[in-house]
Amino acid sequence: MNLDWSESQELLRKTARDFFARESPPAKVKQLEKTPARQDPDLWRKIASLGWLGLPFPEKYGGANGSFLDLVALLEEMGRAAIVSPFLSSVVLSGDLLLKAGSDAQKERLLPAIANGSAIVAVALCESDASYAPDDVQLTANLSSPLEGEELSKREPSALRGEGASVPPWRLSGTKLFVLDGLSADHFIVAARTKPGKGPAGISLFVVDATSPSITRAPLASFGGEAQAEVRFDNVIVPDDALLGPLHKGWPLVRAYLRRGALAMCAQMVGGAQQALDMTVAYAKQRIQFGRPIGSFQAIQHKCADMATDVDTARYLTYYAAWKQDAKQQNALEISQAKAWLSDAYRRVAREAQQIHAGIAYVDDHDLQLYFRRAKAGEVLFGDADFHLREVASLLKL
Amino acid sequence: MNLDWSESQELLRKTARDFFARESPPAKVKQLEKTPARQDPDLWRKIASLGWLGLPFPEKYGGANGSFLDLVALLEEMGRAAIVSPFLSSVVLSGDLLLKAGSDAQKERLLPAIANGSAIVAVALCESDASYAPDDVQLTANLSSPLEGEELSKREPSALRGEGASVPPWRLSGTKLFVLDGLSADHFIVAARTKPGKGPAGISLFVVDATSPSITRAPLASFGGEAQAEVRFDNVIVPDDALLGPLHKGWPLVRAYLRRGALAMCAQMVGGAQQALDMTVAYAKQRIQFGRPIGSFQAIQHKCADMATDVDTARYLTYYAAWKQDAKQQNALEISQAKAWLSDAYRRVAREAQQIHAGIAYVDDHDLQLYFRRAKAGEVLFGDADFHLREVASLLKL
Amino acid sequence: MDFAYSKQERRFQKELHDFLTKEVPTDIKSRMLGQIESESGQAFQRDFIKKLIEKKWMAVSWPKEYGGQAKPAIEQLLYAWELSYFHVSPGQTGMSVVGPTLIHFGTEEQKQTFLPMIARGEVTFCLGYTEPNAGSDLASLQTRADRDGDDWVINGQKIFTSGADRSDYCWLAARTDQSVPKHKGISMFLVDMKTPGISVQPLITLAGYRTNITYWDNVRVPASRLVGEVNRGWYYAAAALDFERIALFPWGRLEYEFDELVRYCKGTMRGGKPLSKHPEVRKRVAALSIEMSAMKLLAVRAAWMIGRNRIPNYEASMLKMFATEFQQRLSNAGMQIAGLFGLLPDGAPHAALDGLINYRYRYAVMPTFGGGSSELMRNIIAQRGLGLPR
Amino acid sequence: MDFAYSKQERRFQKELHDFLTKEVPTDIKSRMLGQIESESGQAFQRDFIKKLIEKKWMAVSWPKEYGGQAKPAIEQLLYAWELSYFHVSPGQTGMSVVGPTLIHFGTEEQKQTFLPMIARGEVTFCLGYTEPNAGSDLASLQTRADRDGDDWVINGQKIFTSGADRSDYCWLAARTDQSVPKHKGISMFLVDMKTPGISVQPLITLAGYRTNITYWDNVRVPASRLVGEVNRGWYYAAAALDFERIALFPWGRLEYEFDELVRYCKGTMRGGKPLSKHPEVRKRVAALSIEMSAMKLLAVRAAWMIGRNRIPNYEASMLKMFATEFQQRLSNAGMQIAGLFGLLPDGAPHAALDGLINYRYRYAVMPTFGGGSSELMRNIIAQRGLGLPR
Repeated sequence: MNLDWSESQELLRKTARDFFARESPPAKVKQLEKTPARQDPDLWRKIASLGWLGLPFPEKYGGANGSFLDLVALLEEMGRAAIVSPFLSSVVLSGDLLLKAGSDAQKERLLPAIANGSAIVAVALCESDASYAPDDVQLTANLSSPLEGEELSKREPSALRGEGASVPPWRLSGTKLFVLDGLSADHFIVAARTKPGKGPAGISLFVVDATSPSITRAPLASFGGEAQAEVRFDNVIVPDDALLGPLHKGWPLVRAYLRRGALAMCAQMVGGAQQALDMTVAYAKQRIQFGRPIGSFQAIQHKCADMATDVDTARYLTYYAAWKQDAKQQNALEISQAKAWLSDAYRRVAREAQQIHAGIAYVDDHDLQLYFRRAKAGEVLFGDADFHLREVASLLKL
Repeated sequence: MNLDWSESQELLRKTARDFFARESPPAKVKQLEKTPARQDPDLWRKIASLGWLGLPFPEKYGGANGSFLDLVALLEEMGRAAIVSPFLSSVVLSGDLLLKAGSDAQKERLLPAIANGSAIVAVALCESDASYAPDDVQLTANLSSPLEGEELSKREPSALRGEGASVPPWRLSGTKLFVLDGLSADHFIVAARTKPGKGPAGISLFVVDATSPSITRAPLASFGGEAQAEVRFDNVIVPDDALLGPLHKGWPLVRAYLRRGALAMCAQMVGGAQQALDMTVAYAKQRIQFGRPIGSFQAIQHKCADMATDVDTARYLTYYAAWKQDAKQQNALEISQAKAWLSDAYRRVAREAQQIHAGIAYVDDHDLQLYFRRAKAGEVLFGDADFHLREVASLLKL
Repeated sequence: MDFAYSKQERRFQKELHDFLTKEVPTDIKSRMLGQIESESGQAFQRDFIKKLIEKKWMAVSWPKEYGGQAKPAIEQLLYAWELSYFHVSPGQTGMSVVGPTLIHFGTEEQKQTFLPMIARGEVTFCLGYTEPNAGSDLASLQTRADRDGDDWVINGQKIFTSGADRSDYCWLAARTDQSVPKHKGISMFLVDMKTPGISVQPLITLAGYRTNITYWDNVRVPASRLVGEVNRGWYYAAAALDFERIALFPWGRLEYEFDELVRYCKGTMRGGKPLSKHPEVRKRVAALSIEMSAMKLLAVRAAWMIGRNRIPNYEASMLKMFATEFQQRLSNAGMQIAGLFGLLPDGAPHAALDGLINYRYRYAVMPTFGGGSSELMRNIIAQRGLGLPR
Repeated sequence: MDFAYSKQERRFQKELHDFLTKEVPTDIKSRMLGQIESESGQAFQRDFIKKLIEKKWMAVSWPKEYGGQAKPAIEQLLYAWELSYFHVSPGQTGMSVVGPTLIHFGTEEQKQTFLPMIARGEVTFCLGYTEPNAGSDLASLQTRADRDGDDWVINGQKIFTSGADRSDYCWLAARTDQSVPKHKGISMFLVDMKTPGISVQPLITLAGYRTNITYWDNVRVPASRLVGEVNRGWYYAAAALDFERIALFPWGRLEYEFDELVRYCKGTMRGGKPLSKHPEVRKRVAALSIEMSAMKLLAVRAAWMIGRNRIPNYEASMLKMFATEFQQRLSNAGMQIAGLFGLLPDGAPHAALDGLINYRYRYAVMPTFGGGSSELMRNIIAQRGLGLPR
């Protein structure tokens, strides 16, 4: 048992905190939020130069072979600084999907590029329901029209027929919503229906060049600050080797993606909640009303105590789930517990932070609003409390 | 618009408060709770002599023709004094079922007896699920075995065949749980299945003599203080004229009973919550810790403010639903709103009252415990918050 | 006990409702987001005031001798409720704060100068109360007014002076006596916003609308514009605040938000069925409906007390606290029901209820501290209402 | 960061678990309701202590020279957790309060007299802290001890002296100096409960078990039974309380209650399907499972800090507050799930989980004020933990 960070993790935390304070102060974050793509190439290059974009990748792909807890350390500081970047999408999630399911060629092509910052990869999952349920995946991936006399049943893609065989490319049609970092992405990992229907069967993943002229992208200006986009695929032709992972059986990968995304969000949210608490405590100590610091009023003290309890419980639920990940233990339950808790806890913390700051933080450019808005977005992204409570109930075998 | 009680209602409230303070002080209530039947014949006689047992009945049945708000005034004082009596069962609910659905003979036989206190009538509804759902009614009422050669289909009861025809009696078999005032009752109104199955169809009500030797009763010592009983009907023979209301179509009467019970509970709960608040405020003013009355601490003040808000909102939700009842307006929505709110609000008030009283009220014979326990029982009786929230959603046509 | 509205009240309510349904276009209703602070919203409000004046509905609460309708408190509540349901609240500060205070405490000259203008909607006011170091502790305000000949000279800084950029006058609290305990040395002024020395700096809020910081640099105000008596300003402000909390807070907006949320739940498919058929959504909306009813009843109680000349003290605070906290729960529930679509503000494609849900979530942050924080309201309920010791 | 238990910790946990599963009969488990205070429960506990002594598991936390096992903090936590899961908590006051305090602060004679007896389970203690007018404000206690020759003479009244009727000694806080600020004049005594002048009056609690009022009328205690130094009692009590809050609070009981509730939900049909298939129940139980995990992690953190010789200050208070409030939410959820069946206490036919649910609901009232109220815990978190000013 050891609840301390390792020395190298402490160094990473400190480096990250100093770096973000210097390179991505709140004023800059707020400026960035006003741009459509919400991506700062300059900041991204600097992050890349620190080696963080390959943190979780094996060394052979230009990575640092870091643990999930290393990622947590970094994500927490990102959440604390409320930075806006495609780190989660590209490094934590797309990178992991490629590592898990990519062919050697896919990995060699994309992972080093992600790690050196030259490629941003984003996942396109949600559609009109935006519910993270398999039924929401309705974008179709069809094989190109059959050659004369050819039977469709023979037109299995090479993944099923062995390497080298060539088949006509896939055609993707549909609209994805809430594609995180969808405007800055160079590639998409797209969840598509390779068999029509509902439910988890028949869903496959494809790696798609985001610059295809048949792709249209538009920002969805989430008030949470994260870079959301609507992405239309209008009969986008992708080659057969774009298939990522098994044909028709991509949903388990999506589930893994959602879980990893939820846990990574938790780490960011812990950092953000801690920052909102720290700002509030500092304010309550210096703000004088009725001749006393407002932090001396019992009502304020008790609110702060509850906020601290939310932060501490959220922190350890997150660390525990992350530790299990590194220990290669089943942690779906712990992830859903942490995310369900944080979805509410961060919002509670941010809400009380606003109440204690009162008017001064109701001004649009007050730094606290970053956290108020991040808390609400974090609550919903990768499954809200209700979603994860249902998961918990199932995992408890209720 | 007038939110004051009328002069006569004010008189009723004051009379009731003085009467219960004198005749049913907390010490006496707690003694009564320790007896199996939880009914004090002496107190009952005194209440009868005040005319309150006929309060809602027409004058011709020995009643006072009171409004529902009159009842609310009285029930609120009963809740404030936390008295234990079959008033709710016998007067408010059974009396109303008889008025609504009883034959002239049934009304003439029972209502004056209820009003003068010589008969106590209790409703036997719940069974093994205790869920207030129609499926929970499984006690069977069968017509006695057919005569030789007689077809069952011809054996309709007189209610269907016109007056005067005679048929063999009904036989009731099954077990009822949570029969309020089941031990002190002289008669039961029993919900039974006259057609086997589930759902609301095929349920009929019967008025049954509680002293039948085929009826076995045992107390269910609810910690809430109310007089619950298990009542077994072992092939109890009841005459054809025991049928109350329409054959097979008794469920609407049960629904009306549940709604009226819920609203009457609300009135009692408002009185109890107010009393718990009053006790707590009084205690917080006189209890000194750290050299000050604890009521001067902001944490205590804010708890008390929340309690007062719970009480006031509960009070007006209840009065509004009751007023609509008297105004002959649909009030199913308002009743379910009030009961869902009170189920939580009274418990919150009682819980904070305990926390502010701390140790002293954790002693079993402290008066506050009456309210702590009543609050929990009241929460569940006649539908808990979840039950009534479902009702509200349906009534809002969601 | 009788919760029924009188025939006259019902008639007034119906008349209002019919008028508003006719006069307030649906597209304004559905796009009311921050409109009150927007240019187009302002233009609409100005036009709308003329129609209200035609209907003699501008100064419903005022005595007839000042151009009012002398409507009883319940009708005032109905008026405020209906107007706020339709998101029109013309001349709020003038009607609800300045007017009533002048009627009760103003000099004859002030009444004659200002009341007819207010009643005709010809003049707008901003409130100059809060300062950077005087929020909940308003009595510690430091903006000072020093007597100089026939004038008062005002120096200081105010914050959250909403509407300062487009108001004709400021209803300003300033310290006129430094030597007495803090709430005893405050006076209230009617300051023409064109007076030299006033500068206005915008502050954009979380909800997107504009408020201001105002700087007061040797602003000269004639002595005749000191309201009522010198050093009595604190009592005037307190009286106005009590009044404002009850009748004219825009609680009708919450009902509109609730109704729109219900419409959204019924009309939005999720997982193959309307949101309103999801058990979690049903439960949440049902619970909100109860709080909605409770809030209305608290509002009715306060108005009824005023109508009976009973002074609601803790009852007004309870209403304010409950309604504003309910508004947060309501808007939060809306966000939770809308999911990712709730993250999108007004103007973004796919925004839930055209961004209403998102706007309200951001807006609802403010009322629990603006106009008396929930913490202060709880202090008042405990001390004034329950008699707990300070 | 590493949440794994060491091999040794896991072995200890497994050994404990196997032992307890074998030694604690199911019917005690299922009928543990208030057993700790009942005759049969007491008899079981006495027998059980002998078995613990055989296993050398009685004084796991103490230094070896005092008959202990000197187990590290994490193993102490596992020990407390497992034992409380099985509802056996032998000699809690002696082991967790008296023993450690004597080890740190007692005189040599006190250590030699008491520690072996405690370690062998031969002596029981009650806590004499709270007085009718000294609850949260414990330092205002008025029971006095006056020096008279070689004795101290004690006069006063204590309340909530649980176990006073069957304990050998009272661990008594009394005022030995009236002239200094209140927490500076308190000393701690070991008082033989057979000493003349002590009378014990039962108080039955809401949960059904007995506690007591004790009256102290010229009770003579030899000076050698004043613990450590005179007037240092407040610091001893505070140190003991911090210790007690962490390791030996019976948090395992909550896990047992949660597990039993899950069993109830899975095994109880309602509306034609198990309760655990009702969406509302699933959501509620899932939420409880999260709080359960959070509580465990807070407990692990506190124990781990102690193991690293870091003193948990606000962390212990946070654990105590969170766990006791969770216990109320847990027992309340149990009652809500059980519905009418939850109203029935131990012994009533049809009682949910044989009355466990009802018992726990009544019991859970107490821990949020007993042993330091939630209000005090929040003060501590805010002031000691976050550095907010007093």
